Amino acid sequence: ADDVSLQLKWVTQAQFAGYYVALDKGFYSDEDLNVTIKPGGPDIAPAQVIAGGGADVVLDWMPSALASREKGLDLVNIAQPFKSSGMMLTCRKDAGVSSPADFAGKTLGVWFFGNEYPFLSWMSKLGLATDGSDGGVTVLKQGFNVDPILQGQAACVSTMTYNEYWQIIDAGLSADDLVVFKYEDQGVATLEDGMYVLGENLKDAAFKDKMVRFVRASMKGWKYAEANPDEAAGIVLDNDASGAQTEKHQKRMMGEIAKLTAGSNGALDPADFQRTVDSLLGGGSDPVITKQPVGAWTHEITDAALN
Amino acid sequence: MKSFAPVLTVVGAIFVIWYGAAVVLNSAWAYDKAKRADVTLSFSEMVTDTWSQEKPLLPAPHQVVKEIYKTTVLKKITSKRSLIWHGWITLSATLLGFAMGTGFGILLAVGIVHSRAMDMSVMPWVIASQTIPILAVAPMIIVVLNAVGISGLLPKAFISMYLSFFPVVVGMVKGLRSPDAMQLDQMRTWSALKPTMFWKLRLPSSMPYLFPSLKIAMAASLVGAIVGELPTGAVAGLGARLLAGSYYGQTIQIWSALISAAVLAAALVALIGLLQNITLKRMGMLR
Amino acid sequence: MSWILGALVFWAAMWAVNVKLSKGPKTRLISLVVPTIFGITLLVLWECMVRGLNISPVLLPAPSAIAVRFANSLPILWVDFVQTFMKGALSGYIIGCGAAFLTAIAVDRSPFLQRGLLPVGNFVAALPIVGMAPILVMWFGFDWQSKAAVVVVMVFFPMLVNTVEGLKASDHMQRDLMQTYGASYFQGLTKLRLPAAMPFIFNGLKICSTLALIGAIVAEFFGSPIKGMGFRISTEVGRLALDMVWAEITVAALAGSAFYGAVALIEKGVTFWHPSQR
Amino acid sequence: MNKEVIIETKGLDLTFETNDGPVHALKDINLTIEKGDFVSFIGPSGCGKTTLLRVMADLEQPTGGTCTVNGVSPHEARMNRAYGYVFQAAGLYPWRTIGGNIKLPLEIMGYSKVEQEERVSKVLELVELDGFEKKFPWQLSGGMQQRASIARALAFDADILLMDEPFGALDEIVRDHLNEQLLALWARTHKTIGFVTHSIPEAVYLSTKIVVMSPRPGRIADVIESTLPKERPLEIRDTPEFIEIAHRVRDGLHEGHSNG
Amino acid sequence: MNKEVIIETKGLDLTFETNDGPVHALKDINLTIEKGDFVSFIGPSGCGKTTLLRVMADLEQPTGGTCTVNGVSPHEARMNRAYGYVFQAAGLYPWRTIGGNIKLPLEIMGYSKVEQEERVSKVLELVELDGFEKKFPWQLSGGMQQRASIARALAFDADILLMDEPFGALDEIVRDHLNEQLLALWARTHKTIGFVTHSIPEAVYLSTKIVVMSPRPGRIADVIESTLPKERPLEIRDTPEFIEIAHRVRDGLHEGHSNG
Ligand SMILES: Nc1ncnc2c1ncn2[C@@H]1O[C@H](COP(=O)(O)OP(=O)(O)OP(=O)(O)O)[C@@H](O)[C@H]1O
Ligand SMILES: Nc1ncnc2c1ncn2[C@@H]1O[C@H](COP(=O)(O)OP(=O)(O)OP(=O)(O)O)[C@@H](O)[C@H]1O
Ligand SMILES: [Mg+2]
Ligand SMILES: [Mg+2]
Repeated sequence: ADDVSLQLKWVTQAQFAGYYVALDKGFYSDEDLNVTIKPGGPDIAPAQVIAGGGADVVLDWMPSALASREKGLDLVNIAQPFKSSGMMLTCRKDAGVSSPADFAGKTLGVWFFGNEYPFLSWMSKLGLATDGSDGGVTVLKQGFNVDPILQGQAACVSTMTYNEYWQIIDAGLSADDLVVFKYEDQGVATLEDGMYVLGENLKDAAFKDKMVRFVRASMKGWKYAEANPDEAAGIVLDNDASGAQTEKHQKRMMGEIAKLTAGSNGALDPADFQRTVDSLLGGGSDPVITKQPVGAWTHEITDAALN
Repeated sequence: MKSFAPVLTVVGAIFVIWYGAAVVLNSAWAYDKAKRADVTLSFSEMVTDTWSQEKPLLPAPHQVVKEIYKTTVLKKITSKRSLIWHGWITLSATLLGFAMGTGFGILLAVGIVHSRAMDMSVMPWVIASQTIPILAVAPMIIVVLNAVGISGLLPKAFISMYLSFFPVVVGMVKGLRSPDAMQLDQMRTWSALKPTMFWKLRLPSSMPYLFPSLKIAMAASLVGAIVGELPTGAVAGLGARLLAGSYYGQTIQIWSALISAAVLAAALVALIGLLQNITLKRMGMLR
Repeated sequence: MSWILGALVFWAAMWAVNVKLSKGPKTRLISLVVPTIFGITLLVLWECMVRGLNISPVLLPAPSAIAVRFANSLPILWVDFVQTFMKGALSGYIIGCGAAFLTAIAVDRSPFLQRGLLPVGNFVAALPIVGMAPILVMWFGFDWQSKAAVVVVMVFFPMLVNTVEGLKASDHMQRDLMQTYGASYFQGLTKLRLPAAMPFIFNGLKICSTLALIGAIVAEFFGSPIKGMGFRISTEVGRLALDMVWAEITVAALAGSAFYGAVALIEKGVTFWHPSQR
Repeated sequence: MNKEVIIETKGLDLTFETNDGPVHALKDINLTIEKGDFVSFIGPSGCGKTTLLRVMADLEQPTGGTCTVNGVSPHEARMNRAYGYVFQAAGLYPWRTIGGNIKLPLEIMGYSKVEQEERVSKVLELVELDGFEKKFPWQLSGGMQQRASIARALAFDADILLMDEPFGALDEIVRDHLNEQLLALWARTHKTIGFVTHSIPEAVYLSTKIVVMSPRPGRIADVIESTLPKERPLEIRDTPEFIEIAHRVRDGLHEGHSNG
Repeated sequence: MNKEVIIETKGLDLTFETNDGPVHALKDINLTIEKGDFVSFIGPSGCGKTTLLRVMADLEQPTGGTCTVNGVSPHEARMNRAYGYVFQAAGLYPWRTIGGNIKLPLEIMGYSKVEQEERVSKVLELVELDGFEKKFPWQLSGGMQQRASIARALAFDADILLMDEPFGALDEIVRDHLNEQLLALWARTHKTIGFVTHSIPEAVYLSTKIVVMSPRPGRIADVIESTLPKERPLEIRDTPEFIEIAHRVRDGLHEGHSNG
C-alpha cells in the first residue's frame, strides 16, 4: 500500500469528518492507500508543514494558501470538498450592532494565523480602517474561544457556522441576542478547507496516481458523512485523542458541515476561485496578494478521480 | 511534621480566598443570566449559582475536584478521557526531556569548568539562550523536527530539554567550582590527575548544588512538555487538555488539567528531594 | 558542500583564536571579545548551513535575511517592543517582584506563616504557570494588563522564596551581635538582615528577569490587541514570514539579555562585598 | 573589699536538646563577679566557656538556676545595653567598611553623628588600625579583623566587656601587645571583663580571677584569685609567683581532662 | 655530620601580582634542610611562612631563585609523591568518613584495599582517634578534625612532612600531647619535617632548627640550630637551655616586628 499523510488545519472534529470516515470505513485501504491523519492546532501552519516535508497533502484555506504561494511556496489546490464558506462574524445585539454600518468604533474579535485575510478584505471593502485609526474598527486577536463576546470585551467575534457559534449558544446566549453576518452573504466568502499539494510533486506520475486515489476515497468519505451524520460524528469522536469533544457538539457540527460540502463533488469551481482571488486582491492598501495567481489549482486530479 | 499545621492553615486560607473569588468573578454571569430570564436572585441563590456554573470564570474547588475524580478514578486508564492517560503522555516527554537536559547540562558544565575558552565564549550565550522565548518558537521547532523525520515524543522532549538544561548548567558550574583552593591544593600534593580530581573532589562537592538545580530543571521540563503539546494540535497530554479546555471555554477542564500538572510537578520534585536526602545522607552531608 | 566545509573550517579557526585569547590575561576587552567571536561563529555557521543545505526560508531563514528584515521593520518592532516589554513585562515584573518582596517582609515576623507559605510557594512556583495564561487573559482583558498579570503570577513565587530564604541568610553570630546591642526588630532588619539578603534577592530578580519576558510573550498567544511580540510571532508564522518571526525573536533575546545584564550590573554594585563578586 | 556585685550566678544549669539526646553543657555554676574584676575562663574545648558567657549576655537561656547582671535579669541588662561582646570569630559585616562596622552599634544606640566619628577614630587608634577606616573587612588580615571587632565592642560605653577568645587568631607578638593594651584600658576605665582563653600564661597575666572549667558536664573545677599586683609589666611572666599560679591552673586543667 | 641535603633554596624570590600592585612575599631565601631535620618556621602573620612551604611543595611558583627537593625540582618531587602536607585548616572532605578521608590519598596512589585498611587503623591509633573511623568530619570537634588531617598526611610513606600550623586550633593540653607524639614519630621514622607555628615554646620544643622570618618582604631573620638533645621530655621546657633558645627566638621576632 502507498503511504499518504494528511495534515489537518485544526484539531480533530467533525469539520474533517470525511477523512476520518474514509479511514474508518476502509475507503482508503480499498484504494490501496495507507493514510495517516495528523491533527492540526492553533500554531500549526499547514503550509509550513508541507514545506518541511511533514505531509503529502494539507488542508488549508485558499487565502492563506495563495499568500504562501507569493512567499515562494508552490501550493496547488487539487480538490475542494467545501463549496461554501462557514465563516461569519457574530455580534451581540446589546452592543449596538445590527448591520455592517454599525461596525465603526466597535471592537471586533478576529482569528489571525492566516485566517485574518477574509476579514481584512471585507473591512477594506467596507472602507473601515483596521489599524486603530479614527472611524475604523478596533481589532482584537481572538484566542481559541468565544470568551470576548461572552464577557463583553468585544462587540463581535469570528465564528464558524459549525463550531464557535454553537459555543456561544451553549454558553447561554440565545439566537435572539445575536446578529450574524455570514461572509457568504456579504460577498466576501473565500474557499475553505481545500486539499493542497506541492506543485513539484505533481510532476511525478506515481504521486499523481496516489492523489487521484486519495481524492476519490476522501470524497466517498465526505458523501457518506453527509448521508450518515450521526455515524460520522461517532467516528470523529473515536478518533479524538484529546478526549475533549462532546457527542452533542460533534453531531451538531456534522449537520452544519454537511451544508457546506453539499454543493461540491470535489472539483474546484473556477468561478469560486476567481471570486476569492478578486476579493483578496481588493485588499486596499494592504492586499493579501499582489498579483493574479497562476497555476494555483488543477483539475487533473479531480478529473481522473471522478471519472 | 512541624510544618503540617502551618501548611494546612495556608492551604485552608487559599481555599477560602478561592471560594470567595469564585463568587466575585462568577456573579456577573449569574446576574446576567437571571436578567435575561427575568428573575431576581437572592444572595444565597447567587452564591450557589456561582459555585455550580457549567462554564464559570473561576470554577469552585469542589467542581475541580469532582472533575478530577471523574476523569481519573471513574475512567479506564487507557481511555482518552482519562487524565491519567494524558498525564502519562506528558510525564514521558517530561522525563525524557529532563534526562536529556540534565545530561547535556552536566556535560556543558564539565566543559566550562575545565576549559577557559569554553567558559568565556559559551557561558554568556547560555544565558542569552534562555531569553529567547522558546515557548513562542516551540511550534516551529516541532515543525522543523517533523521535517527531518523526528516526531512524537522527541520534539516535546527537546523543548523540555531546552528549558531544563539551563539550571543544571548554572548549578553544576557553581558546584564543580565549589571546592576551595585548599582542597584542590591537597589533591595536588598527592599528585592527583585531572580525572581523579574530578571524580574524587569536584563531583562529590557539586552534589549539594546539583539537586536544587535538578528540582528547578524538573519543573521547567514539565512546563516544556506542556508547551510542546499546545501546538501539536491538541492531540494528547495535559497541555492538549489545557488547550482543548481553553478552545471550548471549559474552565473546569482547564483547572483540572492545571491542578493535575501541579500535582505531577510536586510529585516529581518531591521525588528528587527524596533522592537528594538519600544521596546526601549517604555522603554524610545531611546533619 | 563547499558552504558546509567552509563553515567547519571557519568554526575551527575561530575556536583556535578563542582558545588563544582566553589563555591570556582576563581583561575587560577579552571577556567581551571572546563571546562575541563565538556568537559570530554561530551566525556564520547558521548562514552556511542554510545555504549549503538549501533549507527553505519558510522553515529557517538565513541570518542575513533576518538582518535585512530587522532593518526594514524597525517601526513595527519598536511598537511591539513597547507593547510587550515596556508595558507587559516590565510593569508585571515590578509589581510582581515588589509584591513578593513586601510579602516576604510581612511574613518574616511569623515563623508559622513562613513554614506554611514556603512549601506552598514552592509548589506554586513549580506549577506550569503558562497554563494560567488563558485564564488571566479571560480575567484581565486583552490588552497589556493581562500580560502584566501573567508576569506577576510567574515572578511572584520565585521572588518570594528567594527573599524569605535571603532574610534567613545572616549567620548566628551576626544576629547574636545585634542582640547584644539590644537592637530593635526594625534595626536588625535594615542594618543586618536586608543587606545580608541582597545576594538572594538579586538571584531572584535575575531568574525573574528571564521569566518576565517569556510570560508576557506567551500570554499574547491567548488573545491580544494587534500588536506585541507574541502576537507578531504567532501571526507571522501563519503567514510564513519566518524572517519577521526571527527578527522578533532577536528583539526578545536582545531585550532579555540587556535586562538580565542590567540586573546583574546593579547586583554587582549592591553586593560588591559578597565573595562571588570579588 | 566590700565591692559591688556585677554578675552573679546561682546553681546555673543548661542542657541543650539535640537529635542525639540532651547535652549537659553547664552544671551547677556558682560564680560571683564584682565590679572591676577581670575574670578569665579557661578549660578544654567543649567545656562550656562560650555557653556560660552567652548565658550572661542573654544569648542563651539557662534551664536551671539563676543569673543576675547588675542586679537585674540578663535580658534587662541587655536591653540597657550593659555589655560589649567580642565573639570567637571576628564577625564583621562584609558590606560595611571597618569604620562602618564600628559605627554600627553607635547608630543603633543613637549616638550623634559627630560623636560617632570621634569614637571611631579613638578606638581605631587604640587597636592600631588608624588609616584602615575606609577598608572593607576582607581587605584586612585575620588578625586585623579581630582587632576591628574588639574596637567595635569598645566603641560604646558598656560597663561589662565579655570577650570570647578574642586573641585566638593572632601571633604571639601582637597578642602580647594587645594584652598590654587591654590591661591598660581596664585599669583606666574600671570595666568589668569576662575573658575566655585557651592560653594559661594569658589567663594568668591578665586576670584578677581565673575560672578553670572542666567538661562533660561543664562545671567549675577551680576558681583562682590572682595575687599578682595590678601593675603588670610583661616581665612579670618570669616571676615565681606567676609560675606558681600558672602551675595551679595547669593542675586544674589536667584534673578536668582526666575526669572528662 | 655529612648528612644528605633534602631541600635547598637559593636566592628564592616570590612576588604576587594583585590588583593593588605586587606583594613581595618572599625575598632572597637561602635555606638548606638535611635529611632527618625538624625545621620550624616562625614569624609574624603574613611574613611568608605558608608561602615558603607552598613553594617547597610545588603549590606556588617562585618568581626568582631556585628550589630543589631530593635533588630534583619540586614539581618532579611532587609527582614522585615525596610529601605529606598538612594545611592550616583541617580541610577534610565532608562527604567522606574519617576513614574515607584517610584512605583518599591511598586510593589515589594505588595502594591495595588490604593495605589501605591496615594503614588507616594504624594512623588512627597514632592520633588517638580509633573508633572514629566511621564518623563524618562534622561529628568531631575541631581538634579531632585537625588530628584526622594529620593522620591523613601520615598514612602514606612520604619522606618529607610539611605541616602548616597543624596544632593552631587545639587547646594546650591536647597540644602538648600531640607534640610528644610527633616527636616520637619523627624519632622513629627519620622523616624530614617542615613545621609552621606561632608558638615559641612549641618551636623550641620540637625543632632541630628554627627559622625565624620577618615580614614585608618576607625574609629569613635568623636561623637557630637547637642544642637540645634528641630525647625531649615535656619538662625540658623548664631548663635554662630551653629558655635561652626561646629568648633568642623572641629577640629575632621582635627585630622583625620593629623592622616591618
Ligand atoms: N547550640 C547548641 N546545641 C547543642 N549543643 C551545643 C550548642 N552549643 C554548644 N553545645 C555543646 O555544649 C558544649 C559546650 O560548648 P561551648 O561552645 O560552650 O564550649 P567551649 O568551652 O566554648 O569550647 P571551645 O573552646 O571549643 O570554644 C559542647 O559539648 C557543645 O557541643
Ligand atoms: N595568592 C596570593 N595572592 C596575593 N598575595 C598573597 C597570596 N598568598 C599570600 N599572599 C600575601 O603574601 C604574604 C605572605 O603570606 P603567607 O600566607 O605566606 O603568610 P603566613 O606567614 O603564612 O601568615 P599566617 O601566619 O597568617 O598564616 C602576605 O602578605 C599575603 O597577603
Ligand atoms: Mg567557645
Ligand atoms: Mg600561613
